Amino acid sequence: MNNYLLIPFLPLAAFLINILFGRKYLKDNAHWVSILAVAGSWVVTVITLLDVLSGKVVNEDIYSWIVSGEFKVSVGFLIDQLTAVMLVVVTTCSALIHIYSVGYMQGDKGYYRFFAYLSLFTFCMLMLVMANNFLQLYFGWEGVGLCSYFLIGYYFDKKPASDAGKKAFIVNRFGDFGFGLGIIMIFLTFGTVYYEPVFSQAKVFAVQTINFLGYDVHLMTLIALLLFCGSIGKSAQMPLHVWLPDAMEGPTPVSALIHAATMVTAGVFLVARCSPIFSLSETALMIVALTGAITSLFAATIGLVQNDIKRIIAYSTISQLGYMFLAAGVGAYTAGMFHLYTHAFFKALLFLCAGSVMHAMSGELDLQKMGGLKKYMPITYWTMLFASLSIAGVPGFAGFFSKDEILWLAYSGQSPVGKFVWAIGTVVAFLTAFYSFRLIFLTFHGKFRGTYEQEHHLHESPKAMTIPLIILCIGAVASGWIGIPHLLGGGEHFTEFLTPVLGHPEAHGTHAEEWLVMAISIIAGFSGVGLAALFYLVKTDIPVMLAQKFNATYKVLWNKYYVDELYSFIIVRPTIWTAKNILIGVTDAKIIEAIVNGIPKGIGEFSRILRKVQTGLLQRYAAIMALGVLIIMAVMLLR
Amino acid sequence: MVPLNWYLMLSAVVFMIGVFGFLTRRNIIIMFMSIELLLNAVNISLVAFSHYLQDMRGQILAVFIITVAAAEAAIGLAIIIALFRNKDTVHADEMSEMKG
Amino acid sequence: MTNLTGFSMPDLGPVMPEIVMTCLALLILLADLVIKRKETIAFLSIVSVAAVTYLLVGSTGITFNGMFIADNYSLFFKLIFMLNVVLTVLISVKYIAIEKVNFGEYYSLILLSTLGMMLMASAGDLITLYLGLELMALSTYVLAGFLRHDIKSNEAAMKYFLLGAFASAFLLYGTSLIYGLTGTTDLKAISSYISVNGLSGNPVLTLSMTMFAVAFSFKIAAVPFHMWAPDVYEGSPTSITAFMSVGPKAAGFAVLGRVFMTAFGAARIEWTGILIPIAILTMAVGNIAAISQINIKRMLAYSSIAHAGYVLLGIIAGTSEGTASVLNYLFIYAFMNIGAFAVVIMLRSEGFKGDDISDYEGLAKTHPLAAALMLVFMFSLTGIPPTAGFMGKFYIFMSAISAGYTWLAVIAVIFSAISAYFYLRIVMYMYMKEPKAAVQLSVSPGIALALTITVIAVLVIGVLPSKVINVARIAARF
Amino acid sequence: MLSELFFGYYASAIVIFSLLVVTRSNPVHSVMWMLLLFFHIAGLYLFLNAEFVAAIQIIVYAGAILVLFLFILLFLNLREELKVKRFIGAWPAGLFVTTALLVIVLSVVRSFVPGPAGKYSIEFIKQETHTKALGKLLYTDYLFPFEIASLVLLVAIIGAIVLAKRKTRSK
Repeated sequence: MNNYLLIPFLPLAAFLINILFGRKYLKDNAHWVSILAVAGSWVVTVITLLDVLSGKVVNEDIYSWIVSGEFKVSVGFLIDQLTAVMLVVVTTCSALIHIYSVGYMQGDKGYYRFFAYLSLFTFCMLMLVMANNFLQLYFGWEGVGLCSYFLIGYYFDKKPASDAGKKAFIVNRFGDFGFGLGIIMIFLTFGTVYYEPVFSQAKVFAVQTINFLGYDVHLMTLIALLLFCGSIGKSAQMPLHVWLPDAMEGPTPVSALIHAATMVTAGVFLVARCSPIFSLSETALMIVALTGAITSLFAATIGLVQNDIKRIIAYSTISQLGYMFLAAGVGAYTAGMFHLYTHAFFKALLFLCAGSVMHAMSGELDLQKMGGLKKYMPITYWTMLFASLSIAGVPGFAGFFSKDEILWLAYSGQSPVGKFVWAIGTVVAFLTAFYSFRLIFLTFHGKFRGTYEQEHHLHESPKAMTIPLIILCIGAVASGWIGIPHLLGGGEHFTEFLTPVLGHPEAHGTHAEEWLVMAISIIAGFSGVGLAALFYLVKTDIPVMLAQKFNATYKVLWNKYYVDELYSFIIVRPTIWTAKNILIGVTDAKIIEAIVNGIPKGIGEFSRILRKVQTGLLQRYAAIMALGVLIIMAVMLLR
Repeated sequence: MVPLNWYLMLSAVVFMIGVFGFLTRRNIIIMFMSIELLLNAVNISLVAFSHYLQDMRGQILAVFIITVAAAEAAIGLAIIIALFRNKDTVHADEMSEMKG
Repeated sequence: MTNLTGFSMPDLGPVMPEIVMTCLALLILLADLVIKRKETIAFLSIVSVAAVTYLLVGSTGITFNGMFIADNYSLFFKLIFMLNVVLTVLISVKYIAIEKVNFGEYYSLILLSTLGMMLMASAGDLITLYLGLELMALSTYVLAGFLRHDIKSNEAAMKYFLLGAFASAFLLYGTSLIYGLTGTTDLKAISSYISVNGLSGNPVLTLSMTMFAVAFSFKIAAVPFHMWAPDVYEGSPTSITAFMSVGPKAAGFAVLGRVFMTAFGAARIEWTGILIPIAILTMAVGNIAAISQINIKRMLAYSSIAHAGYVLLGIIAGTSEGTASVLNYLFIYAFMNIGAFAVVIMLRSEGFKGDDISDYEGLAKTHPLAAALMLVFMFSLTGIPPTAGFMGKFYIFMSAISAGYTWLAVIAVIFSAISAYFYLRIVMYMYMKEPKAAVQLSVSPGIALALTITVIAVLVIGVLPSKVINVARIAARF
Repeated sequence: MLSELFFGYYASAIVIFSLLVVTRSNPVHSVMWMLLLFFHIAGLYLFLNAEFVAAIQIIVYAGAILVLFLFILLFLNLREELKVKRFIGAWPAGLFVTTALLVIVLSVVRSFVPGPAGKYSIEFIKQETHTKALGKLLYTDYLFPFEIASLVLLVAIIGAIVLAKRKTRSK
């Protein structure tokens, strides 16, 4: 029995205790159970990390759930460097956000339920990252999806919340369908669902093609793309990104934990985990890189004009996730993981700060009604400022190192689309800096634009909330320091650490080029911050003027490129229209009635007939038995 | 020497007469007597087999069947008494309290 | 004594559990004269069962010239029977007091009936098989009619008795034919005679197998020999309904498995031809007829018919994996079905029948714990993971698929999807409707213990199934 | 030839009495025909060299079981019973099923080939006497089923008492 087993099962225990005894016994003390459990997980994670650092990699089955012939489902764990990174991210964020929730959710009537779900989520996420086979991965994958659904719709009496929950669930279904098919394809190809044999044999099938829907398809490309479907859904990439901004209807700690730091990065983790498969298919990698690049640009431009504080951060999340896929797509899995790791800290921090602001503003989300909060809530201000500096890529902060590594490897790598995605990435870096600081300036600087009651109510958040902010802030600043490039005299320890699992990314470029790329990204970052300062601190009339001048563009951005409307137009409305006009109007009682109502009705009718046969008469029963004997004998002897 | 098949046919005929009685009579007691006919039919064939196979097993089974028939009769008639106390009938087709 | 030369006392080791069971059953019958508190009698029966269980493990072997076989296969079934007795006794104590039939004979009859089942599971000879079956059946007839003042119970006993006797006449006819054909009643000897003389396909053999299939189908309540089941389940005392739905059914499968796999092993193609249509019909009729029931005991009767259909798939598969899945399923079924009946029994109180499905309306509001337990059992009977019922079905279907009966497994899956309709209807009634009248639960320590055991078993086996299936795999080797 | 005639008489008597048993409207008559039937079956057993079984047939069946039946018939209101219909409405269906079954079974057993002969030949039994041979087997080789049969009888006693005794409710 290994102590790493405590990592997932402590949160599971917390979930069970809370759900069973929460309502009656624990009530307002429910958080203790969950926090202790997650903190315990964190401690064990640190121990495990030390083990992994000393070179100990675990890959073992703990329990065989189903064994039937070749088919085997078991609970097994793979603790390698990649898992260790994810464990650190998940348990750290989860522990801090559990603590933060104590302050944020105080007095909520479903207090125990909230913590139960949060712990269950942590458990599922840990099962996902610790799995050593695809089925367990799938279990965790669906589990986090389910928890996300519960938590988005946590305020289920609010209609937008329950709608958002359903939207997230349905949109993810599209992606998961592909993911499920991918796992089936893997089982059919390799005869197993375990990582180790699959990845070691993947090369054998490197040039194999299969006939798929009448076309000869490269097998590894097919599998990789099917798996990527799952990633697109879970990590909210185009075109399945629409659920994430709506998911902000959930409580803010949920947004921070699930929809920024952990669950949404599962897609990136999947690509990294399956890197041996992805690496065998140039096409698949190219699609991953382009999807990431385009998504990140697209989401960043939308982020420019939004006014809802949480939605801006949500679009920023989508954009940064795109960055990670961009990195994976050019073969720089380690850089993608590095960004995932730093991003978890500063993005969770951003959300928690937003939550703190909301707390002070009594739930207000509109940027235009804030301003000048700096003096009322200094801790929130400073931590959020650091987070923004980090995401903007200001040198020295965590985000700078990870972003720079991605851009450099995209530029210098061998990917055919490398230069293109580098260009996009640089533009996005500029946009990111701009909208992040627009948020800061509009929120904390200038004059307060809200109502009098709101102004009167402004206050710093309680300790339970600010302490996690400060801790996360340290991460947002310092977490990048373990990956300082050789160029700046660092050791690139992060890359070295992950190399055994993900391989070493190749870079073909001179030092001069590397300096150049870095300089460009720094300039992009600073100019973004500067422009934001100009627009929102100095000449505050410019944005309004611009919005009027480029009204059309502004409108497109404000309406998020009309994607929701597009989906509504091409999917939802035609479905409803067809339902209304063709199905109900034309074929009404004839076909649909017959199929939709007919089958249950037919079964019900049959059931009633069977009831009539059962008359209660003894002779009838005996006669049916005798008839049965007769028929069996006749059939058996006459055939 | 009478062929074995004759006995078997006799047994089959008696068995089926018993089945007929069981399927068609209304009176539970007669139905029960039909069951006894079934058992006797089986006994005829068992004893016949025993004779022709020169093996005692068939007769032993026949003895056991008679024993069990006696036990069955005791229980069956007790059930009929219990039923008769609650419901003043011995007609099986008047007992359909439960159906469907 | 000279006449008995050559006779030596057979080895009594393997039959020790049965001997002890007999003695204890008789002892309890006598104790009833002395002890007035019936709870003590119930407790004594559980103690006896524990003693027998203790003896069971480790006493294996073949004795009485092969008439009695105590192997792993029979051992597994006997464990199911022991479980069945314990759970039934636990849920009976309060119930038979409410029904005012609190007699000590009740417990002796349960033990004697179980003894009959044990003899069936161990029968190596058609004669012992018949006698064991009759011992079980006669005791069960009496138990079904135990509510002597209740017309429904009388009627149930009547129907069960007459149809049961009718079915055992077929068993005897089949026995006599196979005896005439092979000159023996020993299962192994029959098997070797059939394969040596190439009798597979012989019309008399087919006729005989049909008769056996009929008699065993009657015991397991497979269509079209199931007609007794709904009426008898409804009319019998609820505790006995629970007992009957597990014990005699499992015993029926025990003999079905042993006779068809051992004695008729050489004629496999033929008997699968008999059992496949029976299995399909059983699943179809059981699941569909259950939909329109309004009495929960009747609904559970049809449900138990449907489950017999699933289990038949494991027999049809004919492999040792198939047999293992049958054992596994019956073990799981004992827990989930008796658990469901335990909830049904709780609703029965002085002056309130509580066996209509509409009595469950709003149970979640008035008695949330009882509703939650019922929910678990209904989920398990439907086969929703992570309950044990899912595991049972999974292994059955997998064994059918690997034996080449994919189409049968598909049919079974379709019917088990239909079954969700009536199981989840109970859940819906409990959770989504308003309570009509105040339902009084008659809780007793016995029922509480039985429910605890069953619900834990259902959940634990659902999450950690490999222990049970591995034991079943060992037991499946004849 | 004599044996065939002998068999012919018994067989036809058995069939006719069986038919009478299931068709008489007066249950007392049915029981009486059954008594005759049992005697004839016993005769057939004697013809098959099974004296002990024949004796059991008379003693247990005729002596015990039929008396039980007669006893139960005392409950009935015979006058009433004679007036009502004796068959269910759908009896032709029952007749059809039975006939079809009979045809199938007859066609199968017509060409029956029995298994190998054992050691209990007529001479062997004559030498040892039938009852002794059967008894010896019953108490040695078939000791186990014999014990089970005793339990079956015990259950019958308990069951009959439980179901039929006067006091119907506990406490």
